Amino acid sequence: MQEMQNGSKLMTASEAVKKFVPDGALVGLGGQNVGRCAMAVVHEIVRQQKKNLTICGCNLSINMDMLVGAGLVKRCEGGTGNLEYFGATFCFRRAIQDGVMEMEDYSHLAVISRLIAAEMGIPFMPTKSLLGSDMLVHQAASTGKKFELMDNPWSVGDQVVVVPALSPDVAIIHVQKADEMGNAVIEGFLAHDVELVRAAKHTIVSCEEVVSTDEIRRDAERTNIPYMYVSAVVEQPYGAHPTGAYRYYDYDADHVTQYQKCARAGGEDYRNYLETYILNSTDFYDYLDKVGGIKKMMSLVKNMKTML
Amino acid sequence: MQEMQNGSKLMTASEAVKKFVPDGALVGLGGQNVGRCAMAVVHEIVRQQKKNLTICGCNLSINMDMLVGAGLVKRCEGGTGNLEYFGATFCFRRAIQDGVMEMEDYSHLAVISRLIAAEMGIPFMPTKSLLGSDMLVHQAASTGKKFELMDNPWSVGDQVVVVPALSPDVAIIHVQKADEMGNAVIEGFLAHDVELVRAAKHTIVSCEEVVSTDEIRRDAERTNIPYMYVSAVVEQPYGAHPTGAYRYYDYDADHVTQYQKCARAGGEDYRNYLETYILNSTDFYDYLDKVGGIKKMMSLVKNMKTML
Amino acid sequence: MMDFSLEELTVIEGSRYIADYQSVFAGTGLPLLTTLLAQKTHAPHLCFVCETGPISPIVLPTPLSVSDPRLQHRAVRLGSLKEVLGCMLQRGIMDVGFVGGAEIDQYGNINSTVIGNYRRPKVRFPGSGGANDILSHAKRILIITKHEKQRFPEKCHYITSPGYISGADERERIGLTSKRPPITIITRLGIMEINPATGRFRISKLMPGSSVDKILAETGFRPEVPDYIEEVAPPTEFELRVLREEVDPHKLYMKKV
Amino acid sequence: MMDFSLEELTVIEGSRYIADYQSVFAGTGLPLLTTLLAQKTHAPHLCFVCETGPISPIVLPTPLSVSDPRLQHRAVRLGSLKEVLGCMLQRGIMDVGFVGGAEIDQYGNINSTVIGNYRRPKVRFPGSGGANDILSHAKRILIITKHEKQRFPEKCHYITSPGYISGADERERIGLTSKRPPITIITRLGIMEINPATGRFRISKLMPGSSVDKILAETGFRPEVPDYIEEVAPPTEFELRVLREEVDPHKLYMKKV
Repeated sequence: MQEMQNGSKLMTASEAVKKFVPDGALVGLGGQNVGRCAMAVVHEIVRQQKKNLTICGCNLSINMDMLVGAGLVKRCEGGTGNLEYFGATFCFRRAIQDGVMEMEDYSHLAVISRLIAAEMGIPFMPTKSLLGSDMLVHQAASTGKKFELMDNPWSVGDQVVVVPALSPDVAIIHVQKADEMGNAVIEGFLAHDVELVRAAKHTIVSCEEVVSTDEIRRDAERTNIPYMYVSAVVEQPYGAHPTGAYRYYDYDADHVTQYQKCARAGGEDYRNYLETYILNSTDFYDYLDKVGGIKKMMSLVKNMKTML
Repeated sequence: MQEMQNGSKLMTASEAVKKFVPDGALVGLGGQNVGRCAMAVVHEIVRQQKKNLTICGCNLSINMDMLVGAGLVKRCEGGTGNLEYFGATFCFRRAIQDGVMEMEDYSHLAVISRLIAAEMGIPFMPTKSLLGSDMLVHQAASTGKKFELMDNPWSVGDQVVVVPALSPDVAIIHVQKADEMGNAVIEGFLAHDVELVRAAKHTIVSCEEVVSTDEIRRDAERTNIPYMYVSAVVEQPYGAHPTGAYRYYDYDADHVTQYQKCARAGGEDYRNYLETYILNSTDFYDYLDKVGGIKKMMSLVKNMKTML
Repeated sequence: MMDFSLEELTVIEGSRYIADYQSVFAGTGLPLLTTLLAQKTHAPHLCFVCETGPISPIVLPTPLSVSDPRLQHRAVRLGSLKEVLGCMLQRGIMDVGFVGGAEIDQYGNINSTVIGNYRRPKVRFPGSGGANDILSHAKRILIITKHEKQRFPEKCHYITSPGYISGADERERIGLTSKRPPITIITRLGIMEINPATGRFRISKLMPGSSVDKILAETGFRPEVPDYIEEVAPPTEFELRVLREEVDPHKLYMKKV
Repeated sequence: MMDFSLEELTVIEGSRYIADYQSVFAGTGLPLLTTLLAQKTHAPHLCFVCETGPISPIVLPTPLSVSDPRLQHRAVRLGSLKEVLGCMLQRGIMDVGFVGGAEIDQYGNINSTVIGNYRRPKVRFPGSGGANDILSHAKRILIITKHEKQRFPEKCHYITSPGYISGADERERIGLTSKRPPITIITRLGIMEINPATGRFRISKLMPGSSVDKILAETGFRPEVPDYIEEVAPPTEFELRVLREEVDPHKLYMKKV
């Protein structure tokens, strides 16, 4: 586990990715669908071309799809690749159908169960999901022992599935507030983020704003993640764009739609997207300017405010 | 599980105990040591003389000791009976030594693990605690299968203990705020209360103040327990006395000391305590007047305020 | 008689399977509309939960995602996947769960994962998400879907989420939490429900203008056909008005069935 | 030379076993004083956690309970038993844990449960609490206790919390998370630490005025006695001042050793 460094963990996304996302890493992604995905850090991974990644999580969304589309992912392990109303995660779908990437399927609860095993320091966790499904029949070529059936010692004939602990090398999440020690506050739904972070060996937290540790200490019940799990804090306003951050800004349906158009088309269209918005952007502020700048961001903020 | 009644669950402690604490019940107690014990509801159980109870929890404190001292408990199941600086839980100690009550020992983490199994709807939970201890050697006479040793299927030779789900018939906790639907907000440490409630078949929540559901909805990240787990809401200011409620009032060290003196002495002294403060009190307000009334409560409130 | 579309009636009929005070697990799209319609008509106290963590929100029109802020609005609790999938669903206190899928077979098994070889599929779908968990643990399952022959095969290419697997007793035998949940499919042609005696679908109601023959023609497996099949009741004016004005005012979903 | 009591020196010596940036699990009483002294002297960044849930509080004098509001003051997180015992301790990221007990045997096993028959004990103690979890999972164990013969038997009547059980390799063999944690006992007579080669205690330091013979006379088991034993360094003026003025200003604990 990372050091209990109490000092500042503030750094740029570029530094955080250099330090904590090696080639071949098992990367856990927080957020879900169009909410609170750590896009600024994902962009940086694309810019630094980290290779042979395995991506894990429950719902794997545009954050995963972008890494897959950039050719950086050899394997996914999770519950679903899906953008709901906005369609499939097209790069994910294509990569699997083309045989260039593996997917290992679990249900969302089975993934959560695996994260709970890891956060609790136990080797496996029982679940009553998966029984009777083909997730217990088929598995990816590179997967070892995917599960084990066990008898319930307290009830003859009752069977449970046990699934192994899942401990990412690095978890990457986006939150609303963090201090420079790494204490983090999530607003709105939590999805699987808290378990993911506690399960991981390192965590990069990007945040809308850095607040003082005094502010954290004044409302300590609201701290979702205490600092000892966090290795890097990246301050990046609108850092989840085009996904949203509850109480801060709505998701950008226009840009998600634009991404999906390119992802569905693939080939030249998708390469253009990556080049225009990520590879040829110096940093995430540069990207934000390209996707509509302050005017666009203010409209997303305004949308959110009408919903509070 | 209890109905999803959205309507008001507000009732008196007397009604709540009548409805949800039958003789012979497995009762889970929230709070810890001198913090946030649901004393008003415990008093009511003593007044109604509910019998043959089994008490479970992690730290079993003055709340448990009072039920044991009143002769209502046949068995405890938990991590410890203990009041730290204020001494042992003397009724508990005496009842075990006299052979009139059973105790089944687990470590605190093993109890938490059992509650997690129950809240997650799985029959057991692995832990790496208990290994090498006599908690795996000795058990109470009425306990069935206490644990099972299992091999870790992912690592040859690695052993884990699995402990069975623990689902109390009723959990009894005290919180700072609740609405009449049963949504509850805990301030300060959580101890094992959230897992306990989600594991239980019914829950009685006593609270310092009933707030509107609108207030709950305005700050939904702060809701520790959503209403579907709650069967009864009891409004009782100072309802944890002589234990404390964070941000509301300090514990009453004088009264805890007085209780401990009686509990240590046992016999006549203890019966006098029960009669004076509980059996001959019409309700918890009556008790509060006897232990110092408004003046005493205000001093505990003031103590707390100097610490915020 | 009012004008209404069959799309509208599928949602309205679906809402009738939800009773007041029930807990309902739904994603976005038609399941959400159905849940909200029930809430705004006959089930004001239902508890809607969404897998990302919101519990009992006062939903704003119209969420496009389970992560949508419109689904988080004024929730009584903004929780986690663990709380919803573990501490409610697997815990056995979820009354109703909605699912969908690329294939739904005669036993109610659902495929939302692959067609073809698992490791090199012809078609890759999104995967389970919470669907396997819902089918495993919810007390009642509702499915609102298109009625197409290839969507209803005799046997799924891959079972993502278990219905009755291969017979009435199979769920109990393999140890699923909810032993014999009613599973109901609602389409523009009619309603099919699992016969608890066989674990197979039987036609239970016809939509206006539909017939047993039409259903059989558009269903890959052969559903059981009872002697008497009632017709789905038409929408009340109240149901239609609430659906159109309050539940999907921007017509984001109703055109898509 | 300053005036100081041996009680004060046990706490001061204990604090020297805690390094900066370490996570420390402690209850109230001397363990808490020791932790706070370390924090206010040489380990300003240590992370103190308390089993009820507070993480890194700015402790106010003087908590009497792990549920004390003085222990919750300005924490960075007010969490739960699960978070502290599960997600830190069993997770393997707790550097130091304090325990105590009615009996501590030659292998560092601890009894805080019963003397006599488990079902009808002669003496009943509080039970494990978090102690079994600390001994099972913390990377280093500290024990500050009275030095009395009956407290240090050859073999505990009941093992509540496992030390090295019956030998150097036993912890590893039975699968405990922390394989060979240093276990250190600090008393008014001296310091005993587990010899990792044997899993048994050996005397490592003498308190002022103590001797090997005094320790052997007051210890029920026979600790290993190395050739050279150093003396515990006396308190610095700084240590003493911080202990007296900041850590236990009301003298609630220091008189009790």
